[in-house]
Amino acid sequence: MVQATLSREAAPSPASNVDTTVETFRFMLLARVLDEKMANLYRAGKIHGGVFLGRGQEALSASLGVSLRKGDVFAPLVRDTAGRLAFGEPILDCVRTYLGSVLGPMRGRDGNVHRGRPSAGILPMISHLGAMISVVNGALFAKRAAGVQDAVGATCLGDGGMSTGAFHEALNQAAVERLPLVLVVANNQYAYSTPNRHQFACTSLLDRARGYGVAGQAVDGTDLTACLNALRSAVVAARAGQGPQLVVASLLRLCGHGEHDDASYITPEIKKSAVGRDCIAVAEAQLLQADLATRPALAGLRAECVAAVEQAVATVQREPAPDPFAEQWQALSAAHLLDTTQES
Amino acid sequence: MVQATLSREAAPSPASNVDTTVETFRFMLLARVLDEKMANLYRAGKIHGGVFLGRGQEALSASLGVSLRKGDVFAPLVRDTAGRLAFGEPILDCVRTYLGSVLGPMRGRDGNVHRGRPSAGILPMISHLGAMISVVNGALFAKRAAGVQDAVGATCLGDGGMSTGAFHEALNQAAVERLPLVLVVANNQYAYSTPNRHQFACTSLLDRARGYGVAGQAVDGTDLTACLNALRSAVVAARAGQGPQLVVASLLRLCGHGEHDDASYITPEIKKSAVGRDCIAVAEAQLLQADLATRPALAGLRAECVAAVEQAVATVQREPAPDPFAEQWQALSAAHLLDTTQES
Amino acid sequence: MSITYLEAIREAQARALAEDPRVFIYGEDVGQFGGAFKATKNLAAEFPGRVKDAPISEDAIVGFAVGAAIEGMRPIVEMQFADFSTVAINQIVNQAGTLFWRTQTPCPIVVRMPCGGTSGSGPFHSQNMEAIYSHYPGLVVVTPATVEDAYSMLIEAVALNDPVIFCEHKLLYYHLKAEKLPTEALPIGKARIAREGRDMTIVTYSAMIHEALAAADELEPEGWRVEVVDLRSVKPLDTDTVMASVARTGRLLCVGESWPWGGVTAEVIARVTSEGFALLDAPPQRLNSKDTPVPYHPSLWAAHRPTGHSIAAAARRVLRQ
Amino acid sequence: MSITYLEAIREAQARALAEDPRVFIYGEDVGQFGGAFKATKNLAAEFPGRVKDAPISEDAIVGFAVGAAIEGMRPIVEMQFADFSTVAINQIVNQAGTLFWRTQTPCPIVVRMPCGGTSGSGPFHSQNMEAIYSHYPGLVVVTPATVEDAYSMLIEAVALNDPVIFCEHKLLYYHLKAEKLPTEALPIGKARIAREGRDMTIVTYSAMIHEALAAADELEPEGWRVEVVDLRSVKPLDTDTVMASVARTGRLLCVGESWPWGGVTAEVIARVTSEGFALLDAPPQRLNSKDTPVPYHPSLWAAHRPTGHSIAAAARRVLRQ
Ligand SMILES: Cc1ncc(C[n+]2csc(CCOP(=O)(O)OP(=O)(O)O)c2C)c(N)n1
Ligand SMILES: Cc1ncc(C[n+]2csc(CCOP(=O)(O)OP(=O)(O)O)c2C)c(N)n1
Ligand SMILES: [Mg+2]
Ligand SMILES: [Mg+2]
Repeated sequence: MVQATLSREAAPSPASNVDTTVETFRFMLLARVLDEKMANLYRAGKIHGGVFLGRGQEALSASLGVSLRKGDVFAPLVRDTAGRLAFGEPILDCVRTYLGSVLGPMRGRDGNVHRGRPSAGILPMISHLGAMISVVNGALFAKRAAGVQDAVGATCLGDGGMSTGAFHEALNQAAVERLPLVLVVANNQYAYSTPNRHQFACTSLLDRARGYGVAGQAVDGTDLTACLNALRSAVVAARAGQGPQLVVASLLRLCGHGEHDDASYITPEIKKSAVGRDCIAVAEAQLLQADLATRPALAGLRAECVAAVEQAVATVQREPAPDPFAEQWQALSAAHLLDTTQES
Repeated sequence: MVQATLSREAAPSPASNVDTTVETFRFMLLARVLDEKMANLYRAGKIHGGVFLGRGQEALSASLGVSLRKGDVFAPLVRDTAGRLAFGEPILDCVRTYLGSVLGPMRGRDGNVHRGRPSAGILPMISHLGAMISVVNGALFAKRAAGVQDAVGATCLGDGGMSTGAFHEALNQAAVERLPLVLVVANNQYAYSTPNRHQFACTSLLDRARGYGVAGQAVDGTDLTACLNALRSAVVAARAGQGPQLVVASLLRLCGHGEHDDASYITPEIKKSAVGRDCIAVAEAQLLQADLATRPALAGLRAECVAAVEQAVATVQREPAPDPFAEQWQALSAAHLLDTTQES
Repeated sequence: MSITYLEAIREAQARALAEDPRVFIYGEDVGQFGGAFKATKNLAAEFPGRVKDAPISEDAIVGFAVGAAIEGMRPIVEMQFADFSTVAINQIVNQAGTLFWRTQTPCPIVVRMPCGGTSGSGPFHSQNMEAIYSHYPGLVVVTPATVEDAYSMLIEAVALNDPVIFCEHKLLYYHLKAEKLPTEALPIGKARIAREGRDMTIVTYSAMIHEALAAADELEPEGWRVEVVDLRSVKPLDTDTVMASVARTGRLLCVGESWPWGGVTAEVIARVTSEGFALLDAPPQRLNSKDTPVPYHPSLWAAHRPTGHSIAAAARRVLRQ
Repeated sequence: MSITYLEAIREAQARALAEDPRVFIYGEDVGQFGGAFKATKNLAAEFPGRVKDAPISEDAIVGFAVGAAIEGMRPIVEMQFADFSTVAINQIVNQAGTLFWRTQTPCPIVVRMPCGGTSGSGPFHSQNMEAIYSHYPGLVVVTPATVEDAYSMLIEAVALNDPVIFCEHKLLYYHLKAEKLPTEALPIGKARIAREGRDMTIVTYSAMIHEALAAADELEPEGWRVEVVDLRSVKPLDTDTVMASVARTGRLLCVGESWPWGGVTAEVIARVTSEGFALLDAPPQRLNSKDTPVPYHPSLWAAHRPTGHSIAAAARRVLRQ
């Protein structure tokens, strides 16, 4: 029952900080292993299209995921494998989407990181950066209109995504409506190849919070304990009706933009700097230090993650690909309104 | 030679504050009179489409116009009659555009506030709010690339326009490129009927400056002296290479959104508050107080403005309307690339 | 009593709000002010909290509507002018238009777009964008030409589980009147014979219906009986009704107010010629606006778009072939 | 030596930069990195300060280019993918597309759009937007299908005084090769006979040219000689060349990779039937992609767009009528 151990449902409700830290680490590790497996499959030519990893961002992402709960809305971004798992997305959803299985939530129609299950509160991202924030706003408005007072909506963005008009319009909208939005910005120093200095000119992206009239926190994105504190307090504040919460984390993408990219533009200096630390290593040290884990236990955990991922991949590899002849080529729910011509 | 007195070319170069204040006031008054004339023509059914006034915003707008100089770029917005005149736009350009004269800069193709002369540094606005800022950025980049080091670019925006994605992308772009952009925000409390509280949630729109890493100033938009100081210093700073300058003025639109709108949504309280002061009255008091003008001189100035405007209107009313048969229906400069079908 | 096209739009929204608690309206100045054209007049007072003023953020407005729709609501978005939907187009085509196909989650939003030229409105307050939205998959695009359709199609649009682009024509707002609101209506997806004839078919939609009817009037004394087909919805496009009309008349002119390249008129002709080539006794023709931005001055504006006279002239050419 | 479609695009930009000091390149990751597809590889180093990385701000990127063009420069903008131009569309159609008409000031910008589907790219990295930009006035829209055209049309696009939407097809980037760069070329606005035939005409453009040529190959052993017309630019559209081909063959199939409603195929058929009805011996037909977002999985993707086989099948239907 490896799978069960790792799934959200089976995890103990976070009664204490201690439990949560370990639980969060588990999701970080699982995400790292899952990401690595996807990268391996990519290198083996088993994946069509790109593979995008959250390597180096797991502490931040998992901390968000564990801070949310059922009934919340989550619109993860490219590097949120950890947050997705922590929020309850099954490993299978990831693998099935990457491999295009017809049994996955996107049934082969969309791929890689563009997966979600709206009915479970996971909104599937479109590629256009910044575009999901206002969608989360609308979902939160609907929940409020339905009398649900304590649901939170969270979504993630990069340093580059902060330059989009969509981000600006949506954060301002959330502030005007005083919605319980948690916007997590992973400043990983680069947007694809573009360094921060070509992306913005403010001292810190956190400086933007005030211009929207929203609360803001900075956090060291390589530090699990710091991330957990920041994200939990942000989610609590949003849930308590304190309006949108902006969290800006500093960290480094420890991989290419996608697996096709060797990221040779990332300077050695920045790799060696504080943001370049691997959050998994940092978290392991924290767990050992605080006697929350032993080395053998950590090794066991990793083995457990590997087994879970391997099992999921083995399962999906036996699943059918979509059949174009069985496919419903239908972009509207109302079949009688489909526009048909002779050719089709 | 009333026309000459009022045109920018004939005005003395602003050698002293005193001269500039009087000169700026002259443009304010001229703009007020010109706007009023357009409103009268609208009420008389002489203007097709809307008429949009700068009533209450003349001090701010004129202060910007006089602070710029030839070689600068200016993309005025809806309420910038004063700034246009001060920058050197002939009265005739305004009247011809409103009346659709074929001799105007837009030749009847575009109307009212959508006028400009790119070759003279006046960029004609498109309606979509926020869209002109990045265009000014590009013009400034081109000037810099051509070795022109001291040209400034200015454009205006309202409290509502600040909510557009276009604004965000463009101000950030200007900051990253460290362009000599002066962005003047007229917070006139409403965007059409929408009050500030439905538009943004920050304490002051000036709070946004820091998030872009640009300099910012707040100014009382009803106070000519304050506006002149703020705008001149902003333009000087931009010209000196200090990067984009954001100026946020507080004032009130003393008219409808357009002349079709009675603005009944503007509350009496706000009309009676400090932002509700008429900048023309405030400026007159300042001029009298400082012995820069006498009441008869002010009356004379107004009469001069009226005469200039009446003369322009009389001229334009005799001018030909565009002839659809003579019209070149051609949206490309390359005639050989026009796409023609039988119908056309 | 008589009711205008604009009032019908207001009444449809009032009814939708009254009958379905999931409906709300979101857009710039739609609240207390009642909208730039007064299409939501008094609705904020009648339905407190359900008619919401938005910041000037078209992208976020549509995104918000999609999010609310995912959670089961039925938002009606008002664009202040269709032209401004260019800054919302990404959310419309890539978010709303793909949601059902990607996730099987329906996206019941209506985006109301005040479309079309009026004299003096110029390049940025006159556009017709139905072709843009029809080209993308996943959207229903409707173009009511009558007071009755404005009402019934808006009611139906709100009830549909798919995103609907509701192109309402500004020129019809105040002038077009009906005696009363309809109690029954053709469904979205069905075209209508606006005038019967036997000599040729003019296919058009939205405000151009009235120009086409004027052209038909103009041609009547010359002995021509012109049939006018009102498409009502341009996507889906009711090819059957068009084809049946062309089968009767053998001649086709398609008229649109938008630009000539592509668009509804090209689509109609492509369908009729590929699926009903043998029905045609003469080459099909089209008439659109000129291929420039929409001009401001009334004399240019009137020459830029098809009118009763220019349609009649084009029809004569079709009839003579 | 051989050169790819992508390299030709790079070489054209290198030449434009070298020959005209007014040219610069602006877009996300185009600088040191050389662009997501490496279309600007090494250019930043070769032309310091003239190949600029932009923030992720497509609206501001295009606005910036327009401003620079007003001041006499000749910007080349790279969209990272055509799909992302939805958030720049307002600046493209309403700013760049209206500038000349409104002010007589030319707007010489080129917007490079990596278009079209590749397997595994999904709904948001595969779109073809030529129909959207062609519908709006004021833009030239080109769709090179060959290495030679990619090179010569980009050179010409930069030299033109009007905004050009340069639709380059990602599927051709690496696979399509030529021996060398061309020294002379057809101008923009002229279509090309890609293959001569006498039995029917297939009109298409961009990557679909190669599918159409494959279809022609497939039909040859069956005794059919299919002519293939490469439109090269879809706006303006070279009706004369199309019509001349149809005059020879009497049969027409239009093929496009984009969605079925409207678009290039509808426009071509509308022109041919309204202006050359009598030339046709059979109903003209079209073949486009399916009316859904572009799917991710290779098996769905291959079924979504026309292919050599599906074009051949459609062509057989045309030939048999
Ligand atoms: C509007 C838009 N423009 C361009 C892209 C292409 N794109 C995808 S990811 C990316 C870089 C994103 O950088 P950042 O937001 O910092 O996130 P990171 O990849 O660093 O996590 C770009 C340019 C996009 N997805 N959306
Ligand atoms: C993108 C966009 N959306 C909507 C409009 C319609 N519109 C024109 S002016 C206006 C209000 C502008 O308010 P503000 O920016 O505060 O300027 P003000 O009119 O108060 O000077 C609106 C909504 C527009 N021009 N552009
Ligand atoms: Mg980043
Ligand atoms: Mg305002």
